Amino acid sequence: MVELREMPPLRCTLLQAAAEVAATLGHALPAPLTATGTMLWLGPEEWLLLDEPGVPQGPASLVDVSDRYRGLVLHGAGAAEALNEGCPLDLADAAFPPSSCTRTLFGKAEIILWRPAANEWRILVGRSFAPYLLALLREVLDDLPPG
Amino acid sequence: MTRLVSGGRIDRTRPLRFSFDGRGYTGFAGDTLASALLANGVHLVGRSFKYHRPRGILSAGVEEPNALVEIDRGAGRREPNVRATVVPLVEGLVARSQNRWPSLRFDLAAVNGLASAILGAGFYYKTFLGPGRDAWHKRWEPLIRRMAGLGRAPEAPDPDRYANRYTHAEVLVVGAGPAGIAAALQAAASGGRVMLCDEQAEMGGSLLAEPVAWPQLAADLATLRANPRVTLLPRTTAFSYGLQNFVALTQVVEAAGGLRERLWQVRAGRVVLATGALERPIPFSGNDRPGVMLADAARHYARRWGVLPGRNVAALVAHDTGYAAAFALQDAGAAIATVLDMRATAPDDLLAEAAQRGIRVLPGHGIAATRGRQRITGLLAAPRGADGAPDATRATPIACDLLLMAGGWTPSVHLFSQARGQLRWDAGLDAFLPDAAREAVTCVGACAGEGLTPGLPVTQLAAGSARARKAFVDQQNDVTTRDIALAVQEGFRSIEHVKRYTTNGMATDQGKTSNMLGLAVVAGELGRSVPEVGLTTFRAPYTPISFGAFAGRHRGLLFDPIRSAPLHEWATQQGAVFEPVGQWQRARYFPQAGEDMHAAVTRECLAVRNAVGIFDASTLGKIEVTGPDAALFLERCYVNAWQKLGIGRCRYGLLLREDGFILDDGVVGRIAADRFHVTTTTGGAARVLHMLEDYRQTEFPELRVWLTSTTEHWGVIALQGPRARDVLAPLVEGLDWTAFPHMAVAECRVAGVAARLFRVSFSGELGFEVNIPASQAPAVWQALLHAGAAHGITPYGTEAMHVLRAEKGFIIVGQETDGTVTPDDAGLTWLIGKAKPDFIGKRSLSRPEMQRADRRQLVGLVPRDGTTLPDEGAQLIASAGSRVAEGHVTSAYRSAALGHPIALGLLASGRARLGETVLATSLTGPPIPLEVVAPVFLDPKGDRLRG
Amino acid sequence: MSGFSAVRLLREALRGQTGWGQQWRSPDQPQAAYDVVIIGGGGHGLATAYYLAKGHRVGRIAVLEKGWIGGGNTGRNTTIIRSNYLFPESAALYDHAVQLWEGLSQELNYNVMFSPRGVLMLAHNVHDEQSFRRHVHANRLAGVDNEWLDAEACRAFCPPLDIHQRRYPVLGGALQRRGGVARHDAVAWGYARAASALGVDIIQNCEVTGITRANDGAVTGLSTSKGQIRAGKVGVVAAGSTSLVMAMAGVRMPLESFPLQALVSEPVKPVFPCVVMSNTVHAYISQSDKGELVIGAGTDQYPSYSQAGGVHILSHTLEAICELFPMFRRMRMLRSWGGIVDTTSDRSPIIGLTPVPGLFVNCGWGTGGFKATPGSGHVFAATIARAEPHPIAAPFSLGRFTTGRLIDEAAAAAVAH
Amino acid sequence: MLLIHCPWCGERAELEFRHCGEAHLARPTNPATLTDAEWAEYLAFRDNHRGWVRERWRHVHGCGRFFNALRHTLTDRFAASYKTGEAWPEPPA
Repeated sequence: MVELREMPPLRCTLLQAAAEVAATLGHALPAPLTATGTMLWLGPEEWLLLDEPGVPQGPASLVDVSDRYRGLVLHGAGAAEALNEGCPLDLADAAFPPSSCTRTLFGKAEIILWRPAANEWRILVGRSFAPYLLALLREVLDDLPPG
Repeated sequence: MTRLVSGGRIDRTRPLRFSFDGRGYTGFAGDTLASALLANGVHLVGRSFKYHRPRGILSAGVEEPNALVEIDRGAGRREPNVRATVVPLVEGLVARSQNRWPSLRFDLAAVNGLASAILGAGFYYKTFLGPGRDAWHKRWEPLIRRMAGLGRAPEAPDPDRYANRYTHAEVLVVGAGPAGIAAALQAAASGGRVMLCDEQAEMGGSLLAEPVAWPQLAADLATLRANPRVTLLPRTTAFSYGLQNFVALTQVVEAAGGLRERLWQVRAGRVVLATGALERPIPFSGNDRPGVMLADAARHYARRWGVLPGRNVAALVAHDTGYAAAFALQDAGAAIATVLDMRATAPDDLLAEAAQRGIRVLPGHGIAATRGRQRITGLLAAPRGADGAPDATRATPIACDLLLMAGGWTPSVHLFSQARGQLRWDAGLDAFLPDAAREAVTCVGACAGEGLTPGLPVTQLAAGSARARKAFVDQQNDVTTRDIALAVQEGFRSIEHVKRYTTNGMATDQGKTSNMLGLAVVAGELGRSVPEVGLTTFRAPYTPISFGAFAGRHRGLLFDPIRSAPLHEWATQQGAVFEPVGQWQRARYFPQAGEDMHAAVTRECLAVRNAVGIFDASTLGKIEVTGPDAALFLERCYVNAWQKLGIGRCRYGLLLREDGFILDDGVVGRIAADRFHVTTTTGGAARVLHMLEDYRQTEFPELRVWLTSTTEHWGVIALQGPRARDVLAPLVEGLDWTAFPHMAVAECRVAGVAARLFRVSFSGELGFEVNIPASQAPAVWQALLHAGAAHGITPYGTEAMHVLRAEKGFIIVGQETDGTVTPDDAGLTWLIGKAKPDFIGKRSLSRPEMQRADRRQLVGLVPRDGTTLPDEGAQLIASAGSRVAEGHVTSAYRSAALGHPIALGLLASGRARLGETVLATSLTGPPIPLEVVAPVFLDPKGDRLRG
Repeated sequence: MSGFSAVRLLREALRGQTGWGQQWRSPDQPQAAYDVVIIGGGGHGLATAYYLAKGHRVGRIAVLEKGWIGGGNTGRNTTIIRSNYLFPESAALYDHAVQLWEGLSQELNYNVMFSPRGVLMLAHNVHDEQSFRRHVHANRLAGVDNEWLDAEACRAFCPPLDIHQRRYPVLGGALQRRGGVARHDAVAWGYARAASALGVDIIQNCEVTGITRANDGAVTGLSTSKGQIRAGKVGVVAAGSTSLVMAMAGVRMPLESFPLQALVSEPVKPVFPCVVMSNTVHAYISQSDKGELVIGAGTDQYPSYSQAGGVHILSHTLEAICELFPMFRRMRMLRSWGGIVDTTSDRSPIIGLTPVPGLFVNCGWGTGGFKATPGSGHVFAATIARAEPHPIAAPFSLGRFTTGRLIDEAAAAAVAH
Repeated sequence: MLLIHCPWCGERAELEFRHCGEAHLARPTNPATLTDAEWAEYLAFRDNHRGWVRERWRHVHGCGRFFNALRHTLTDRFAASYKTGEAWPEPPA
């Protein structure tokens, strides 16, 4: 079975800077297309920080975007099948191993998909798209074959 | 009854009741509707498209052109044109025949058959030319439309759900016949993800008619089912093969909860096509009567479903497999009247077995005619003359109730061709086979010609048939060999022309039973070889696919995301009326008891003008522009100058396209030396961010600047009106009001929440916009409502906002502008930073067209009679009789503040025509005289802003 | 040409249909020289040749088609005809075409099945309503029929329409009653037959490979897959391939060629009486005389000559159709295909002279070319014959992209066609 | 549905991308010096070539980066994706 729940409100900052400047914030930089516990790689020179950003040594952009996203969590073995209802990515372990993270699509909403653990999938979606995403995911989960 | 006492893969312990045209019948689990109908002796199942000739069951699969029925599973679940040969029988199935009136047995339109000499190919191009120019539309088209079409379109909305699944597999195998199953087993052994799909309810393909192979089939399927890396998909059709192995499948699910179908969109590392081959019918006079069936189909009915489609069987054979079918039916208890082998000589072993079985074989024979109206009763066999035509003078009658046609085999290269694979003509097998592939695909089994043996070449199958009467090539569209010959005679030489002129191969089976025959007749008429004539293009889908499968879950409220602003719930509780703006829902007005929109908007506008209004502006696009070169970057993009804008100050920004026309606008506030808070229109948010990001990354990579969308982060509460500050001030901490003029921005706290407070006005009144994190917006909104109660605070919607801004002559991008309006047209040249060398669109502003004196300029318009409201979109003309538009009305409202209607518009040389009268066209009455005035109707000097 | 009529049809039926000759002459080899050569055997090209031969004394005319006539966009569109465009220049051009459509079957003695059943454009939000009402006002002024219907009137005109869709309800619509559909193949064959009868040579399977010019730059002829042909004037009517042909004369064009997909359903009894188009919900639909629902939408997002299509484009289209007409969810798609549409930045065509003397071009019709076929051919023939733009064609000059005098139909309605 | 190689994220479905026109149409550094005809060349005139073309894409629902690609407009085959500013590779034979 797959369980869907909402995450508590996020505290996050969008960081854009050259990698060497980003490294001066005291966080271990995640490799491309991955995330550490507190830092999500979104693109070259672009990260989402999930806690206090600190002060960069060099030109950088730090913007508080805490209320931009709402977070959802999908938990369980069938989560990848449910996600593949609306997301075109290959979510098999080989292609999207745990700690993977990327922007992609679910249906008509852009999302950030983050897989902190094998059976835990976190989705960050624009606040105003959350009702659509929740309703779509619920219908998908209702139709997933049992077991 | 023609059900055999034993045999077949049906479950005789589970009888299933069903009805056809209101009559009850019984079949078994494992039957298709077709096999169950045959088991009950029903052959007449439909009527053909044009001549309404009686039609029976020709095949046992997806290529069926005739047995198309309406299936009714209750309200909203009725569908037309379903092939009875692929519908699994279920308890209580309701099926009806189509395209007949008053009944299937007695169809009046069958009279068309008598006029078949007139109603040949393309007749409708040559007539219906009068009387009068609209004769076709008024008189003839309604008749033709009523005669055309097969089934009835569904009438009630479809309650079922349709799902989608993107998936990846190392190997996708299409077709679960012997070759497909072998390929799947081999692929599974290599450990990757394997998918095996088949359009039938059961996997096995040709094996399903070989009882001796059933145990191994069951074992192989069990092996595959046990492997977690293998996905088996029965009742699943691979219908589209796109670039880079992107293959679309439709799976019929029909789960209890209402999930009907699932669309699989598969990206496969490698594709294995095991799509088999289709048996060719044979063209001869009367080859379309119910009871004329493809030989292998009859073999399947006997072996797979335990049904004998006829007791007294004749066979017309051009390929050895015809004998196997005859022998199988004999083994099942049928009498084999005669085997007519069109070939001059038949293979000795088959002749020997036929003789041993007591079956008469007549080599070198064809069929001159068949008998029987709604079921075949007999035929006239005749030796084939030199030209291949049966010699009717030497015909001998043969009685039969089932006639098998074994015209040889056409490999299914449909999907291979969709994927731009090249085909080659294999003269030996007389078939087009897959050749060079464009994708990572291999073809195995019959679709690659493996296991096929040659029969009579298709050109000889059709030889001599071009002059035969009622020799059908496309049984569903009633296309005869004569029609195809006529097309060639009239100059339609390309096979694509022949197809379109005759409609051969354009029926619901898309030529699966008619393309090769049509091609052969054309080749004969042109004296060219089959490969020289060539095939028509194979196009998706392989078989018809439901609209619902494509639409998936994007329906109803999930058709498109509904984006609601932070104050949506509150507005809903207040009974707000909403309007869609792009994907957003925005409160348009807040009607109180008995108010219509006009009354509510009037009240809301007066509240803003006289007291204070509160408005949810959160849907505006917001971009944080940061970095040392932020100001320089904005200068290169927007028309305005930015470098000298003070920190804590705002400016109204205007952004053009490179062609010089207005793209978007919005207030820009400087938060810090290296940080700007840029707002855009609601509709323009994504478009502006994308365009600015393009210039940042590709045109100005040397600038140290970054862009971040904050649209969803900030809730925006606008407070507009003379008492706005009285409401706001008590809730604000950390702001020096003495240094907070109009067009300023400051970081402070409002109602205890960290905020960016803008002093801006889109209404012309003293105005503020409180930007707080979206999650805090409801709380701050309540605090402001509470604080404003004593001041008459009133919520207002987008309609009032439109009126208020129009009273001030402020433009709305998308309403005053339409992609053809320059800054000067809109009276906004004053925004342009004069000293700047360049900005997006600047060069275009000096093009000749932009310099013309008669360009359409923004003006105000007031009805001369002070009461008549012009229509938005009305054209502006100089005089009542003029047909020349000189502009149009962009906005028009009743202004509570001014006591008369006001409008904005674009008028040729408008600014030079103040005081003139122009006329606005009306759809309901005479044109409306309007006075041309300056576009600012209220407080031109802006005193109210400094209140 | 042997006339078509009901009487002739009866007479031929009695003689076993042996009396019908070729509908158009299709000589295998072109002559060495022609006075005018039209490149492109689609509806526009064949119409141009017909009107040249019928209305102007220009001498010998040939149409060169690289494949089979009517095989390009003419055979791949959704056959919609309307003239309710916004700007007066467009309304004049497209309504000139509609007027010609109204008598075309009689003019060509070939039933092109012109069916003015009404084209209804749906409004789903305030912006749509403003935009379409502006069209109604502008059209009325320009003498083109167009009327605004409220939601109930839209449903009455098109009963299958669900005006109460939950996501984008219908607020109303703009109806042009003189708009409708026609049978695309018949247009190509009708013009070919009539042009051939007036002496025009129609050469199929003849691809142009080069444009030869005199040292003063003027066109002198063409090299083709069937040899050299001398020509005084050349008209390029090659739709999606226009850029490729014009490049042979060193002329760069303001065009991009995009795949445009369309599809048909299985045939059903009459259920859909008119043509319905929706920009916001983004699809358009009518029912052919054979009973198939004919459905189309926008273009792919990238230029391509592959005439291919994608399932995601079909999904986008069919989810919109199912939203507008929920009962069609169980209808089945029978066939889908793609054309190559040459699109300009202002979504308006280019008809007129080019920098190369003797070389004329008629292109840029994007997703809306079929509706203009007779008008396009008529004004382009006059333009070639007189070597100066016909008054209706004049605003649609190649030069407009330099002066900036664009006719931006797309911006006005934010619509793909 | 194309499979497009993003120089940063690898192969992704076309749904995540947005086509952004022909590549190497660098915006003139000083537009004021251009004639109307030259400016129109930049604004509206295109090669629209049938064969290998250099075009711009953006991985809009991905890493957000603009990049260039070499694609054949008859077969829709991609030969290469390369970052903005990098030299463009020669098309295959």
